[in-house]
Amino acid sequence: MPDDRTAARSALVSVAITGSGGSGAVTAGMILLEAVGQAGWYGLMTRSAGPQIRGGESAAMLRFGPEPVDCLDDRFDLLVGLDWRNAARFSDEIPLDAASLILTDPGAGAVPEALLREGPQIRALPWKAAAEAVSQGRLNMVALGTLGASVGLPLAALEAGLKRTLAAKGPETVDPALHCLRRGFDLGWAPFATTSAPVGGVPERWVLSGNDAAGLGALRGGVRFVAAYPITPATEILEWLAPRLEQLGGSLLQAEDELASVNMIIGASFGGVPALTATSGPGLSLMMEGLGLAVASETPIVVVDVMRGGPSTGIPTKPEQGDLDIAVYGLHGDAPHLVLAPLSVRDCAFTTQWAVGLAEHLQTAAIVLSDQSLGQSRAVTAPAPEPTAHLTRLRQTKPGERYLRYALTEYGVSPMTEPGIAGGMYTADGLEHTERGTPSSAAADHLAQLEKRRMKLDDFDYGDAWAEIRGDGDTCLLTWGSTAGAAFEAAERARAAGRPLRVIALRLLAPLRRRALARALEGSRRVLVVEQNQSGQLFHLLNAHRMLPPTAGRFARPGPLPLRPGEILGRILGLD
Amino acid sequence: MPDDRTAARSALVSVAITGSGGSGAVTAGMILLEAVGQAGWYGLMTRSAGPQIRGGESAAMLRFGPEPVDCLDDRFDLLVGLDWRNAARFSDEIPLDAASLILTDPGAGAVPEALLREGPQIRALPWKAAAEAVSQGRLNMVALGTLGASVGLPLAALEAGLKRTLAAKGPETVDPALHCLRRGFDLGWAPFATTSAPVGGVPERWVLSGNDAAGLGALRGGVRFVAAYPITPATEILEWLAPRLEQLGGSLLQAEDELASVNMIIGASFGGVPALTATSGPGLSLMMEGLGLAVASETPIVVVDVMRGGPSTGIPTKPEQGDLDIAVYGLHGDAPHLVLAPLSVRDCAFTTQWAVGLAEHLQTAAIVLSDQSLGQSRAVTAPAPEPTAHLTRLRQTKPGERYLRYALTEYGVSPMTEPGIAGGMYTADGLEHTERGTPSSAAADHLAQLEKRRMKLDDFDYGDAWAEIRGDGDTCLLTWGSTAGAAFEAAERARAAGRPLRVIALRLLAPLRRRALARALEGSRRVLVVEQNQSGQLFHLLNAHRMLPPTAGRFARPGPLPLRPGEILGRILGLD
Amino acid sequence: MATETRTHALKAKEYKSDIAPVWCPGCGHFAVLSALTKALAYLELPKERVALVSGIGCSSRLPAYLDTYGFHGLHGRALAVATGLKAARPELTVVVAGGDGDGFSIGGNHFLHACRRNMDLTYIVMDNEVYGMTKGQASPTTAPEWSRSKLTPHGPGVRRFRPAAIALAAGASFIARGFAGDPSGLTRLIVQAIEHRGFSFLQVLSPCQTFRPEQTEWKQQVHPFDGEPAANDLEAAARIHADDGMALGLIYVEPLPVWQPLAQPSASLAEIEQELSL
Amino acid sequence: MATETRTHALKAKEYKSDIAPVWCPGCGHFAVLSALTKALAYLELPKERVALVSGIGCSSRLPAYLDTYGFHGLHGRALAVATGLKAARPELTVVVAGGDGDGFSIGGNHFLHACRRNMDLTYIVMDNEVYGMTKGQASPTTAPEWSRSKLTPHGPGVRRFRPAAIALAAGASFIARGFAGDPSGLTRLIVQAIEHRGFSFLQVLSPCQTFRPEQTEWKQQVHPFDGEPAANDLEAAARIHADDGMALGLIYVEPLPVWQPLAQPSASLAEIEQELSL
Ligand SMILES: Cc1ncc(C[n+]2csc(CCOP(=O)(O)OP(=O)(O)O)c2C)c(N)n1
Ligand SMILES: Cc1ncc(C[n+]2csc(CCOP(=O)(O)OP(=O)(O)O)c2C)c(N)n1
Ligand code: SF4
Ligand code: SF4
Ligand SMILES: [Mg+2]
Ligand SMILES: [Mg+2]
Repeated sequence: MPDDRTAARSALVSVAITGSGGSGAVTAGMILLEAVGQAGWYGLMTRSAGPQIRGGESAAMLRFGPEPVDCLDDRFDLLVGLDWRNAARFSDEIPLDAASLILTDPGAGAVPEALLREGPQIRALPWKAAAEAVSQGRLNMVALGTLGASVGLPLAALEAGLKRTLAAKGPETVDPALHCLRRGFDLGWAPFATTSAPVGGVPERWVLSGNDAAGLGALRGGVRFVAAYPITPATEILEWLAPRLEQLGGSLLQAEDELASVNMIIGASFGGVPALTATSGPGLSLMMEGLGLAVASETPIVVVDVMRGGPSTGIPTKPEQGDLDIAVYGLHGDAPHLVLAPLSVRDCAFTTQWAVGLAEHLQTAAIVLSDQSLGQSRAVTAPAPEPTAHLTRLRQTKPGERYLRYALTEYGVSPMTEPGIAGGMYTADGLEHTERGTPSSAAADHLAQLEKRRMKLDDFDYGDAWAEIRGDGDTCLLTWGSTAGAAFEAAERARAAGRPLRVIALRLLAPLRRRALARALEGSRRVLVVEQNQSGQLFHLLNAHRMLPPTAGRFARPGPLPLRPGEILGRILGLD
Repeated sequence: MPDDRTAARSALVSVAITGSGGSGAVTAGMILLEAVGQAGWYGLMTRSAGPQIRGGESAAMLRFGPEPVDCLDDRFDLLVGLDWRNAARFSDEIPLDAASLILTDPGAGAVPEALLREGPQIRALPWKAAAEAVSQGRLNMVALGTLGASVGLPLAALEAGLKRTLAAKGPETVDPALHCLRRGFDLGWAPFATTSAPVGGVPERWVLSGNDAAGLGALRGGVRFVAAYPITPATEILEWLAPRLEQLGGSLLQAEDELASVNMIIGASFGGVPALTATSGPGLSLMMEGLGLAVASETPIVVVDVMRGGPSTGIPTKPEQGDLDIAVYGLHGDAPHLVLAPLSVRDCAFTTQWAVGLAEHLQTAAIVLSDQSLGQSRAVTAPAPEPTAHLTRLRQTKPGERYLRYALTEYGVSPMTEPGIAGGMYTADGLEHTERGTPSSAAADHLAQLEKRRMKLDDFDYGDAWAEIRGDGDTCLLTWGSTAGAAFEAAERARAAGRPLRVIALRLLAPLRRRALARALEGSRRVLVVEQNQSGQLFHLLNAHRMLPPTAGRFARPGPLPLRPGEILGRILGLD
Repeated sequence: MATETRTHALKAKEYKSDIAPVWCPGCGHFAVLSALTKALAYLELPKERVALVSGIGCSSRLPAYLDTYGFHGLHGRALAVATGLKAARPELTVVVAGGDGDGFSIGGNHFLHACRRNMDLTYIVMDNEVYGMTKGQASPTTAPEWSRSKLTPHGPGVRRFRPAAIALAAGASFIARGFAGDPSGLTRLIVQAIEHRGFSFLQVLSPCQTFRPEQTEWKQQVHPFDGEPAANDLEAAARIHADDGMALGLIYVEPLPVWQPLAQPSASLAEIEQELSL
Repeated sequence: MATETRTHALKAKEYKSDIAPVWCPGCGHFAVLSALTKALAYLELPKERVALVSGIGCSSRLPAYLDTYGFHGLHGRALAVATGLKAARPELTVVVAGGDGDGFSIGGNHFLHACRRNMDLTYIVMDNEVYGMTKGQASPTTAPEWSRSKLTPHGPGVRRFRPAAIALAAGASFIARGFAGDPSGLTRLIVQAIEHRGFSFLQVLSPCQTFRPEQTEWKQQVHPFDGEPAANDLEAAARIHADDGMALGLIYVEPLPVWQPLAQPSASLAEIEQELSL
């Protein structure tokens, strides 16, 4: 994935739509995102809601334009208020300034003070009247039309987006919505239409959430069995996978709890079928014993942890990168395994697929650390790439006279049979064992098997995908997972301001690549570790392995608010 | 606990007794240990057994004499073989050399080759005949008599030890055993009787295992409720506590699993009663979610983890210090809590009591990392000391108008009410919350509560007990938990050989005491981190916090064999 | 200063806190909250001697809405927290509340063992046959053919969990079913459940407006149980076997041995330490 | 080269591995191992198509003693491992084995849900009313007054877990009880359990010589069940109610819907990717 982006992000527009329960703010955002894709642009949409399950206020926040978008901006150009009940709660999430514009219908009442602090402009629009003029008309669709026009989207793209999004609801819904959309469009003008249509026709665009992408990565990696227990914000991975696994001849089983789900995928994988589960912090905690069993019995499994605010039940609907510690260190005993983190919505596909391949090939457990801000955001992107190496399980289909399941091989990986293969019978065990798998408490067996399990991971050649590295210069941002988007953009801005900057975004967090990282850091005088948690988990992890220069600093800030490029830029500028 | 030991350990004797199932090797060892206490000496006994639940071979390994004993020696002076079936499996655990002596009855058959490698002497004794001469006589008691005489124990001490140990079995057992003991004693002579009786009468001695001591620490700390699920090697803590809790008006509840036990103690503690559970690695894994709840809801609890070989089911009956990582880092989200480790069998009392006090006072979860080598070893010691500060829960018994359970106080600890106190009603929550406890996803509440939970632990004054520090010099051993005994002794030997050496044995592993450790390390040029695991968990933990000089090295070696002083000494000598 | 809450009998609404529920309009859980406050008022229980313990789910949000002590713990573990609390503080009135997912799926093992242990707890499960909080997946009580969750697009395909039958087999000594749409009947059952000495299990049909809107029909489908509550387990089994899942009332109650810790203060710590001494 | 194990029908002992059991002399689990090999031989199952899944405990050591595939997993999670294996590889014969602690205490939730799900698994619980491996604590099936564990010096004080009653309430479609002291009866029950399509639950009274030596008396106490196996759950409930816990034989068997994954290959990965495209 070469870095072919320009440094100029000025062609991107940021808009937010808010409204109380039932006002259709999120639907309008979804349609807008589809329209962005129809226009051949790129885009990102995140959403936010109050604590209510239904009927609470909600907000859709989008950023889009002719270049790939991997994070929200520091500020918003446009805020569309469908109504203002409780909208004040979004004031932290939707920063406005004097250059921002609020669009609203005067009938929606007064804009909350909290949103007006930095003096944005307000423009009143007769949406209510326009909606009422259409039978079954809805204000959100009128507002969407105006918004679309304001950002320079062609009406055709908006119409196509609307039809795709609302298709399932039938013409009773679609037709009046289209009417409203057009009326709203006619109310619009184009203050933010700096973006231009792609030259040479519309390129292929995907619209998907990070959770969808993780599901795709699982399928591409060969996963054909999933067992899981619902949990926010991971459930959509399962929802996306359930019907599709079936279409591919696999299956998804809703388990009674996470203890069951992790052990179920261990069973399926023992049966020869690549298997995965998805969860979030509380569920991951419950899976730690199972993960240890997968490591000790050398049964490949993948757990996708879509992180949310922690600790404990924490803040289920908000992002935080707080589970790195548990993912890396949370198994009892010495239990080497894999930890990976996707770097963008689209990268959820690549990273999950790679995780499946690595787990299968290295016969171990892999944890993929996605988070709410990737999983539940939707993006318009180019199609997701795949890892170059096709990694699969080393199978033994013709075992010899005396098959040794845990044979001490040169690279530590022992060819694996599976039920059905005659002569390959063995008992997988979480007790320490001999090469054959027989329980043993002998020091020699323990040392040999511990070393085998360490070596097969440490000595493997992971290639280039361990990190995304962009830019150069003697200042370096080191980051991981979802924070990469904001870090990359902060670096672009720094560069644009004449300050060269390097970004290393780690995709592989365990085992860490000592030599590759040292190479990537060569020549950097200042290192700043950027992440979204309280304690600086990556910072400590890298220090633990003495992989950071002693002067490296950290910028660790917990959720629930996203890390924004400007915030990171500020830290960089403050480095001297 | 000042260091008043002499450097001369030569007055200590090491003996082992082996035999197949039913031969009574362990019983003989237990009696010997009691006799050691009766004589006013100190002693340590560990045991080892084959995989069988019953009927397998077993070994008792002892070291004793006029000075405190906190680890086994590198070699054994005496090996008593009651019979030799499968005794070869103990050859790693019972190193013999040319100065060692094997005592056995010729009728027991040939001594296994594996035990003879280093050329120990063998002395044949007519135990069988002597036992057969006594009606209901048993060979192990005859052998014990000979052994006792050989090490210079007074017959009276042996007799008293025998009576105490076998009392419950009644005179049918005790009388013939005494006969045998005396006959064996008469067969003895005193090649190892270099030890001398204490001057000025027999001082007070306790005989207890580390698991007993942990139980005592719990009671001393005020624990009056325990819920737990049996697991090797932690079960004896529960067995010791069950009747005694009841005697003190508390209770122990055998839970259906570890998920239940950790949540049960949270409930009891919420009710105002200090509460604890004990487990080992697999159970600890299952408790991680509950530990996070205790942290987030600020409910004091203590979990004693008696570590065993890992990962997964691992080696249940053998020691390893493999759970430091999970104990420190195994909670999802940012969840600061306490981790402590006892430094000897006797110290299990002190450290557990301190853990209870700290957890109560700081309203958080504490994990105590004992291990099989402490928990299941028995020691003859001086009475166990108590922490100097009496730490208790900050209670609010007269709440004011509007009680704020999670009030942001100066030190981060908020006074706590409990059911029954009028006006103090609140709902404890694992969701992020306001000061009052109401769920909140607002950034300000999250930051404030995260910071409160961090600060109350980081800024507390833990006093001197965070580590045991002995010796001086520019070379320093840094260690933790059960390995401390061997490290201290290695240092004594180095000093005796003219090489000054400092040992810092950490009792408090989270939060680490940065300043105190820096002070303790001042002037040390060479630092070696010593621990019994594969990956060097303490080494990495200290590096994570940049608390080690860049040249610090590590000596990490996994179980199941204990780390021995000579092994550590070898590393020290190899340091230049 | 509020050190004494009870100079007069409290009204039901005085047991409510001032926190607004996050529940959807029309959610059955509102009725459970309200019936519970009425029951507490009827029983004249001092607020500070009541503790409400829950897990995670829409239903499990209940404790914060009461002005009593509360513990909003982990998904599935409410009974364990409550067991520890009751063992440590037997004089408290401990009520446990949660959902069908919380209690019968992830919490199933604690349900079994709490029934067996028969401690003096009251357990209210607000059964809406769905996971409300996570937006509409099948729970153990969901019909096998209910196919509106994307996770189980053909329906869960598994026979429904039968809470009363399991509770009986496991050893609960009080089993009842209430309905959110029958507030006074529900209040009465909660009173009885709290008054019962032993583990009282009360399943409450509590419709989920959002993910199971068809449950508004429950109003038409519920009916009282025929006859008297069973007083032994054989009768209870027969009643439960004949049950269509929509019958309301007390199903079974029997005085059975209640587990409680045997605190017998008989020694001092010093005496215990003495045992260690030679 | 051993790529084909089956040119002739195998003898029972050919299903045994060469690993010596760690069990105590006289342990009931030996008889279960032996009956299982006989059943496999009788059914002429190719070794490589059989998988034995277990948890942790003396009983759970069983898989390694068979020359089939095996998984010795975590304490209490055997049914989950087996469920995943069977869902992924429906053509295998999957037998689950473990103890009363493993299955009814820590594993209780999976037991409930495995019964409900009614997958085609055979579950053998070697019940010795004690935790053998951890040296003699009370299990859920231990009598309330058994006071020989130091953990529960007055006895657990809780009514016994009734495995058959729970299995029935939860939805198992095959329930039987065997005895280690009746090897041929046990072999027959294992054969029936494996042949049954659905979840077969077989409780085996399997004495623990070491921690429950009094169980040698079971030989005198067991007796066959009266009458024919129940064919519906009402009859089954009556049989189980009358049961003294010592009756041997098939208690209940009924063909009930079996959960199995609905694999309907109908699209390629490329087609699925196409859906993501605008
Ligand atoms: C360990 C864990 N797993 C999963 C979840 C996610 N989760 C929260 S509530 C819930 C189900 C709630 O359903 P129910 O108990 O029926 O309550 P309802 O919302 O229907 O009232 C789930 C699966 C969690 N919080 N913790
Ligand atoms: C999570 C966990 N908790 C506890 C244990 C300790 N443990 C091992 S076996 C066992 C009980 C075994 O009893 P049972 O299942 O009845 O088998 P038996 O030994 O009696 O055949 C326990 C508690 C464990 N291995 N893992
Ligand atoms: S989702 Fe259902 S259960 Fe949850 S609050 Fe809304 S109506 Fe009630
Ligand atoms: S302890 Fe009991 S169950 Fe375990 S092997 Fe020995 S006799 Fe069998
Ligand atoms: Mg529900
Ligand atoms: Mg058992």
